Amino acid sequence: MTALQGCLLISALLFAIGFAGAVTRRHAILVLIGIELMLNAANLNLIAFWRFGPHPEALTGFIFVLFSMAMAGAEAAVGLALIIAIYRHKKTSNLDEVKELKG
Amino acid sequence: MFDKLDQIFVTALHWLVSFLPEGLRPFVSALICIAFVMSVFPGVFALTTVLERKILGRIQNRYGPNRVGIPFTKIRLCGFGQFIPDGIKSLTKEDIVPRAADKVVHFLAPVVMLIPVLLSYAVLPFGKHMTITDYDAGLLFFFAVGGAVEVSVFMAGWSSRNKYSLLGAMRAIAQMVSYEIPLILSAVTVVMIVGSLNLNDIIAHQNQYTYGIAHWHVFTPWGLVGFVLFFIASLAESNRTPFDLPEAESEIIAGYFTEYSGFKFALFFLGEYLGMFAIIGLGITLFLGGWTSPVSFLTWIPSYVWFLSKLMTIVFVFIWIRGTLPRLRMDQLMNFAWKFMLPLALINILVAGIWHYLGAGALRWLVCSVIIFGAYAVLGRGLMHNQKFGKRIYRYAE
Amino acid sequence: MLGEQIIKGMAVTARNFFGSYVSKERLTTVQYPEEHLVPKENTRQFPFLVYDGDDWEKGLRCVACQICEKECPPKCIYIVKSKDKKPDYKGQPQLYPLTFDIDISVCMSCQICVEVCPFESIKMDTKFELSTTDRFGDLLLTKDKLAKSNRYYQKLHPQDAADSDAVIAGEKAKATAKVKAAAEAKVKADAEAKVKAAAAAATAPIAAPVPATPPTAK
Amino acid sequence: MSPFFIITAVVTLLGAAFAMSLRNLVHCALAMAVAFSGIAALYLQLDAQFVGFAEILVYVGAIAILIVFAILLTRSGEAPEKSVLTSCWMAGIAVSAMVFTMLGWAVLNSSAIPKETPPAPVATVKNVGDALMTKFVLPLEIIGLVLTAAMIGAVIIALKEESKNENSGRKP
Repeated sequence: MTALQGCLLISALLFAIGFAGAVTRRHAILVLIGIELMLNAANLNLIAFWRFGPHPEALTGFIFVLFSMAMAGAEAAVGLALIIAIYRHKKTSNLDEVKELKG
Repeated sequence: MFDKLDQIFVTALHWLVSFLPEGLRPFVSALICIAFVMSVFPGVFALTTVLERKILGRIQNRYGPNRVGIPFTKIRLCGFGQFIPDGIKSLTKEDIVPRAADKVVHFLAPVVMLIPVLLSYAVLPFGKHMTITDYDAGLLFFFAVGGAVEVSVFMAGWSSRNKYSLLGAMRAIAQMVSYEIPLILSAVTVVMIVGSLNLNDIIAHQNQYTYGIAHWHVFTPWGLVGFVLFFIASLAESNRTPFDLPEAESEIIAGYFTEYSGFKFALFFLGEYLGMFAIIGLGITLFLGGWTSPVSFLTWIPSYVWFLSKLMTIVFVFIWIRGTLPRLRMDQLMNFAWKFMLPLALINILVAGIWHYLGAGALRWLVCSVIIFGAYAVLGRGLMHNQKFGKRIYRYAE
Repeated sequence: MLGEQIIKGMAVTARNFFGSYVSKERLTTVQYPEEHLVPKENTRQFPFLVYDGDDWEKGLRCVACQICEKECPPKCIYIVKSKDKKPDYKGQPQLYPLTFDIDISVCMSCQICVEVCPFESIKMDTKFELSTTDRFGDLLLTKDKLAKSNRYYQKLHPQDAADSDAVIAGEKAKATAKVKAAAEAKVKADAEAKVKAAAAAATAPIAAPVPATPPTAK
Repeated sequence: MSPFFIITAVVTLLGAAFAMSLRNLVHCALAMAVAFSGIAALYLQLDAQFVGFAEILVYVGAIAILIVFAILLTRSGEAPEKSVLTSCWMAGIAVSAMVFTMLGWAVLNSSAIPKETPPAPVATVKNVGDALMTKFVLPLEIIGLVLTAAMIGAVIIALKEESKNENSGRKP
């Protein structure tokens, strides 16, 4: 197994853990944490491909990860604002209870 | 001769390491560097606690601690042995953990506090060739590990299950997050001018002399403003008066470490002071020329002496401010960060750009000073006008 | 201008800081165990017993009248009267205290004992460093520890000591005058009695006894 | 694959697993911070210093704190009595296990993966800055715009509704 394969396996496991959490947990914030973990797994993939890929001097994967982090920040801010708004409205952050569209 | 004195620690390290086999050398030299940081800065911390109490005493027209000297002798050393009984006391005290506390998190919080603080010393240049790790992105590393302190503050506040702890932690985090922005933005000006995130490059840029005076960044308009902003923000980052709301004794006992005693409290205390030294060291590196001397004829003084003396001077100013200013209110704190420091830091970045592109000459001095002074006056007037910050009017007392 | 007042405040504290090294006014703390403040004339801490002369047992002014014991609000004085009288007993009920204890852990330094003492014998001391390691023994001051000479008192509170000396001298003078007067009166009365007796013996041997008051009862 | 790399990877994965399985939400958030620190350490070992430091700055310094604040604001710091899992958690775990097996199979059997390890590339801050300011300047601007929009949006969403919510939002 090469180093790249190891990195990819780790990131795949991380993705699976994040996915499992996001799908199985009830709490909205935990779903958000799961999504962040999945994003990070993808970032780890990008960095691994940049490191072991053929053209590291182009810095494509590297810069992509930076942008993805900025997006993750924006996503977390908006997602948590949504969760807080829902909590204020419905007094719950349990996703099973927030399945109706009407308020 | 003076060069040898200047490099004495570096040569000693190389000499020590040279006895070892090739493979062990980096590891052992890292260990020695860690031991150096772990022994020097806690020592400075111990002295600072006494110095702080003495200076505060003098400011309040009284002696500070002046009794304890060398134990079991009559030598008093002006009270500079005070930290020994203090240390013994806090280390032998009973370690109390509240019954409702989250034991694991409560235990981990002081450790998590100390680790990033100690890590941040890794990139600070204490002297010529005396940087532990010469990272390419040293400044970013410093700010990154500094951000991790907030997690430990939250852990301490939340795990104690005490409303004062939680309030203190929330205040501390809100304050740290707010003041991190002017802190980083004021450091960005230096990065713009120097063109590097490496702290040694930043010092090398300041280590030149014209007419015998060093090119410290603080001697330029943008550098002066940047330094003042950095200074204020670092006061807030290290929870010092007048920004010590997170541990305002009169309101919330001791803030996030209310429920800590004994060794863990000592760790928090140590972490707080070490964080203060680290951030002051960064400020020195960015604006006050690091280990360089201000005038060219004093360059023979060893570089680490310059670093330590600058550090202690700024620590003195910190204590002086603590003895002078009262604590701010939470809204004043936030107003000051977002309505005064953030705009001024942004304008300062603009000014640094103008400074860079106008080239050498009297014109850039004039233009930059005018812009900065105008911005300061306008923003300051805005704050004063708001009556949030201005003179308080007493309705009944007068 | 923003920050102006901060600079002013910093200047004030800086003045205090550096001034404390040069000016005594800016550093008023007295380093207590080594230095002491000169006590004020009116300092009063705990009571003591005054004696005249050199021998404290003989010269003790206290006559064990127990007024102070009765008046003491926290009841910290304990007196046992003697059965016999003072050697220089001059007619009044002049006993002396067999035991005179003051528990200074109870005493509240109210000075009432001093106010009520008619014999100028209990006064207030200025000593205050009375802490000991023995909680019961050393805080209960017995007669020998309480007795201080009049000279000590004169040094302690010159004005008050002079006043009380004057009172005692006045009383003494009065007493001697009284004794003298009594003696004279006695002499006179004796003479008169003699004369009368002689006269009575001569003139009226059946006369009733003269209701002359005895001179001492005056 | 150095032993350091494996240790960091194990710590990261354990942190992630705890972040997804603990009952107390604050513990989950702290475990998540551990996982992010581990990922930053992985980046450092993959010679991406800048990204590693940025990871700590963004994830541990900002997002973890943000999540913790959200947990406290929604009062979900205490462990709930009811089940923490959704009704169809078995299916979720099965799907994620399938995803992992498929990805793992693909990774191990792919022919596109280069066999030899190239020398460590240089990604100095100067290079990164040059790349950001020349080749990737448009994405950078767009990211700035997106971040501003996200910030404004988050503020507006989380803002208290002034009059409409006055009666319904507050419980007597």
